[in-house]
Amino acid sequence: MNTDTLIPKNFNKLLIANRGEIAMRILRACHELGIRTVAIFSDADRNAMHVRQAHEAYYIGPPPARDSYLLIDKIIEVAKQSGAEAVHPGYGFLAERAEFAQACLDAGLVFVGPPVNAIRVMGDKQTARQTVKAAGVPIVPGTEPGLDDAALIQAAEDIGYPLLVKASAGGGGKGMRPVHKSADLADSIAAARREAMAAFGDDTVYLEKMLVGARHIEIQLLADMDGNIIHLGERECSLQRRHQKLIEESPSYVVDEKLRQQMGEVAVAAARAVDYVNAGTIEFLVDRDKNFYFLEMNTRLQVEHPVTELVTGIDIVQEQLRISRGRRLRINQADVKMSGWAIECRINAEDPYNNYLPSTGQITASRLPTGPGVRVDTGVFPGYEVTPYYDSMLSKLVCYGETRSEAVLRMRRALEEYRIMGVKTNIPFHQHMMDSHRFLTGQFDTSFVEERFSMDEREAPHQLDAAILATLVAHQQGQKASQIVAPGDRDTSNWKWLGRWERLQK
Amino acid sequence: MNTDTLIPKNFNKLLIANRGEIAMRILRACHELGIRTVAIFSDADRNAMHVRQAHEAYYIGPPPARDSYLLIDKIIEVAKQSGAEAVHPGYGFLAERAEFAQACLDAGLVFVGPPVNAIRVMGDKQTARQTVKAAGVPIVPGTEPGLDDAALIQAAEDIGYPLLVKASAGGGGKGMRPVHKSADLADSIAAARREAMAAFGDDTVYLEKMLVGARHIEIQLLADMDGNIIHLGERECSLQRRHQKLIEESPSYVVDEKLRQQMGEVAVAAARAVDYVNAGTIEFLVDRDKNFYFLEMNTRLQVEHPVTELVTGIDIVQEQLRISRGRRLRINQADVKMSGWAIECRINAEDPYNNYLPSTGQITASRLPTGPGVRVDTGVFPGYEVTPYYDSMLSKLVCYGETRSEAVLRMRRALEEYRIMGVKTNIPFHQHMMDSHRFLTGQFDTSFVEERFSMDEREAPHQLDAAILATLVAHQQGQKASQIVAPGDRDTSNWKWLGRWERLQK
Amino acid sequence: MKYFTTVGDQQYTIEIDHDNKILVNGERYDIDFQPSPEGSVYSLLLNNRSLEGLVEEREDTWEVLIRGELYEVQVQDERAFRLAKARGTVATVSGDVNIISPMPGIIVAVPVSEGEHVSKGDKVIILESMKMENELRAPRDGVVRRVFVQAGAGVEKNQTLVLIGDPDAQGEESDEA
Amino acid sequence: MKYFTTVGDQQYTIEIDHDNKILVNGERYDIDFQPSPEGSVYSLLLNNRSLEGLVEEREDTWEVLIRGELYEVQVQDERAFRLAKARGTVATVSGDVNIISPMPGIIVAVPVSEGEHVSKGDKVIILESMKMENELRAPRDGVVRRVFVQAGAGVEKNQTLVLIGDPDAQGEESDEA
Repeated sequence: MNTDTLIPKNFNKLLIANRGEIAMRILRACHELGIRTVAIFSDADRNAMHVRQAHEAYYIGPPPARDSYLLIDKIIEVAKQSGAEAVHPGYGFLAERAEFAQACLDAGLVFVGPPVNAIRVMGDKQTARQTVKAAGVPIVPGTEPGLDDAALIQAAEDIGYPLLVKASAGGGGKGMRPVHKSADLADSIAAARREAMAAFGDDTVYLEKMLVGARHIEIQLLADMDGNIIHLGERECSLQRRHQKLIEESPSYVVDEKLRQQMGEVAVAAARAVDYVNAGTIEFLVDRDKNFYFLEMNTRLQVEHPVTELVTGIDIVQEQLRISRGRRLRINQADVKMSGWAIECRINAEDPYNNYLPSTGQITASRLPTGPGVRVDTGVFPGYEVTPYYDSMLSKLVCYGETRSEAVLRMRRALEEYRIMGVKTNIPFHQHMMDSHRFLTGQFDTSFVEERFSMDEREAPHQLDAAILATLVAHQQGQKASQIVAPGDRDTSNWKWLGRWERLQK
Repeated sequence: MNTDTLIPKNFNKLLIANRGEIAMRILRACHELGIRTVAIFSDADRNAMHVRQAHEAYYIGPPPARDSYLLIDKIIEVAKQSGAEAVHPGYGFLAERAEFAQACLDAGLVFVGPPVNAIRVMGDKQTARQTVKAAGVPIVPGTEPGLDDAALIQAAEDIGYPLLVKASAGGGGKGMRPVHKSADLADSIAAARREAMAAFGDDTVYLEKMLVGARHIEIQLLADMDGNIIHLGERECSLQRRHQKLIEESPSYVVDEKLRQQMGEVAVAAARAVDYVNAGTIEFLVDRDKNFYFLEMNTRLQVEHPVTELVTGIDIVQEQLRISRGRRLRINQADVKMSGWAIECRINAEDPYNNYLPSTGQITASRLPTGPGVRVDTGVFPGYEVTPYYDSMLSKLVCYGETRSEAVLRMRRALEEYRIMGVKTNIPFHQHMMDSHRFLTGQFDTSFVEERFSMDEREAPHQLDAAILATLVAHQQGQKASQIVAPGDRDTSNWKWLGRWERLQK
Repeated sequence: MKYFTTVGDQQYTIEIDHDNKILVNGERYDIDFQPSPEGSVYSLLLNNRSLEGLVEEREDTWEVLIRGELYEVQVQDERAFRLAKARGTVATVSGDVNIISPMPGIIVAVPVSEGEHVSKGDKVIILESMKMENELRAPRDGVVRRVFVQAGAGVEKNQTLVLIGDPDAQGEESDEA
Repeated sequence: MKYFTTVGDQQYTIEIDHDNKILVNGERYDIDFQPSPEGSVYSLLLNNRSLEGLVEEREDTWEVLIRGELYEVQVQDERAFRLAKARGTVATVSGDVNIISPMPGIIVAVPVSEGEHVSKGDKVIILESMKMENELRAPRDGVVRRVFVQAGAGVEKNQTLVLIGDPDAQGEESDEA
């Protein structure tokens, strides 16, 4: 096996090479396993939750990621300085950079992730396609590697429209452009190259047929160093906007036990083709006839891993840490049981009523929903500043139910309870989706959000109530203000400090 | 069947005859099922979370429960005024008062609970013992009903010491006194009678043998109106102080599949003996040889129901509502699967370092732990006033793990994350317990907390850190104060409002 | 006191006369209004119906968050309402519109040029921020009067990027609209 | 500035000289100390070790909550420390002790009477509150000098219930101890 780049070691201190909710997620798993944590932070994150809750924290640079969270040498230096024995990259940033995994190994640090070679092969989308195709995995029709613009435009005629321009180094929808007619192709290739260069420093792109009406369904894998690979069933992530996932669920409405088994076996074969170790995900497109095609492999933890955790009861991040410590998987495929249903809504700082424009500013209030069947993963708190430097996801709201409809009803309840103020959020988008007949009946594909879902139809139901509340507050503040003229009236300055005022009312 | 006192009806509006975390728990279940909620509140609770989140709220009287939450006529009147069609009593207050269930029925309201007769029979602990004994259920040796002090003192000689004086109408440890030698018996009977009279308006007491080294293990039941009764496995609640449960878990360390089945069958038989309907719990004592004895039946939702929800995936409160709507149970005994392990810590406002004295005051900060496998049920928020009128439980912190040790490790993590300030809490007690070797190895019984667990051994590990933090804050506030003399320096008043200050630093 | 309160296209007349009563468009309600000790949370019992909302003032607008939805509310007392009416500034929708940057970022492209006619929904600016290209679109039909930025420029939050004028108005007089 | 800081039976000397350095019992540490926008939360990096605590001042004591544990901390600057030392009020443990009510409630029983000797841990008051009977116990050996309440009385929070004096001191002079 080509896993000689992994050093199993029973590490007790780990550096988290990330920020935000995923840094908190990793930190919690570490603390639960008795592993001490080392956080890193940019100037924008001195007050971040992961910095305050880690055992140690080191400053690494200015807010832009290229000056801090993407600095491989600096992060390795901090790891050595702090005495960390392992590094968890989270997702995004350096998670799928083979050179970072290599740098960890060179420094004698355990990289909590797959072997360097697996990252490298799967990181280049075109090489990945060739590799899994050779292992018998069905792939979406598309171009061969290394074509220039002219050759791509030529090849597009054979593939046919609609098609996708995709960055070879891409991921998370960056450097990806749908093209519906040949007239738009050249512009889209240019845009994709520009975005790919900015995001990944590599502007190689390729074309892939766009499967109309297809659903995005992925298989979660766990693989240990002894070559045991199991899958934890599927997640459906079809609800996307501009290739950014918004809502994920497990299981999928359209996957039955037989299809799950087939997709699981193919996913395991794809992973085996690169001698995969640790947690990873094979993304598939599933067409209306339930044919499925390999899309790409994510050689890291996924944002949406919690839905799988809720239906299988398995803690994927703890499993990652165990695997990297050299332990064999404790369970085999037959032990994996899915029960109930879990849905995740990504709560983003963006305005669903205004073309989903990102929203920045200080969070003035944040109260998380809680109670039965609700999980929130977040790094946000009252006073947190949403900056333009990092992505707009504030939290992941995950709900569990015995059935899909119970999970949906619980999600509605949790969305109503969730309060974030100071920036606009996409909570109304999720509320509208949870009310949507097509969502409830599972009738959607990857184009649903962009093409057949509109917030214009939504009637925000509390206009009168909002008017009354605002008027009462304005009235009360006006009354307060008019009292300020009275000298020595100390209470006016305590307007927001209700304790005293309230007592006067009683 | 004697369930003619239950009216099945597909109600759509429900009055919650309770407050605090359990009112929130019921409210959430209702909202998830599309049932509108009516809250009631005393003067102490105008700002309570259940009042603010319910669809409607009605004032019912002054803070003492006897003037508000125990006023049967007033509550029925509010139910009728609001158009509520059903009433959920929660636990405590009126939950086990047969006359309240009867009053609901008389007013044409669905009582979300068992038939009046079942409450009445099980509510009198002595009648309950006779009834289940007749159904073949083993009971703890004790006195017959209706003895006076002299007869009780006489009977004690036969039973032997140690023994318990228990209020016939009791529950939750109220009106209960352990007696270790005959010299203390008369005083203990007097104290138990006094407490029972104050709490239940009935000073009947009886004696029961105290089983040394026994564990408190209870079986959760669900029963529908068609006579289907299933059990959801056991909960172990041995960790108690003065008969108040502090930590509960499911499954129990000492119950194997065979014992679970036996206890489950006996529990179902006990429930059947009173034609039980809805959720209920049979409490048992289990001795060192795994003999089990009926202790009492709680004819209501239990505080500790969440641990069962986490290991079975079943939402017990939603099941209660479905049953009361006349639905058949959706599952049978074979469908009930327990998987993983759940532990609940009751977070109380009390000082574990000072004889667990209750602590009152305003909550100045409350941040709940979150992330994977953590559930918090609470009605507390920053600004909440802990009053002496109601019990001292602030919240229930419940953690799930694939194994018991994973649940314990997660609980440690969650307890560290939990921040409540303004009152003292028993979080250090729970932390100390989670570190205790005997707890970790399951070596405990109902006397463990009181007799073999001491907080004196605990070394609070952060004294130096606390000293440094306090000194830095004091220093900074002193510096600020000395700057106030500078006229026109507006920022000093914004000391706590970091936003601006922080920006200056950048 | 009498207030004229606007939410979206709805306007309400709200009179607050006594402590425990209000009139909404003439209809009387019992109220029990309580700020909560939790920051900007307010609780209102309106004929026993329980409403909870977060209310914050932001640039002369009241933002109200109720059950996940954010409402922007204008509250004017009688005097302010009459003054505004006299000035004709109640609910303006015509005139010039500035396209402003909703966040700091870098201008990727400006697909329009000065003098060009645009329709509602046309792309006017492509702004890179939060690792995404974001499209700013024309809020209504009009003519591009000014373009203040060019591709590659860094911009601050709330910076004016493009001015779109009324297609019928004359160029330089649009300030008075 | 130099501070004398006491937590339980530990005393520390803490010197804050520069913005980014402190001396604790003579040992030097790099610090990065930040109040958080979240209420009374403070974050400290102490030679890169991350400490988070809630710090609140309550009746001349600093309450510090760290990882679930609440610490009561006394902070005195040099002047206050010397004054206190001169007055002899640093860390007193002898003298009279008042048993005060930790919460409002009703006195169920007073198992002691004036003049009676009590040992540390003896029940002194039984107070009903929060639906439970709570036992207040003697914090040390002594003599009951005064009983201010009787069974059945309602009491407020912080009300003095019983005065326990030094067993060796003379009765009426104990006020000076």
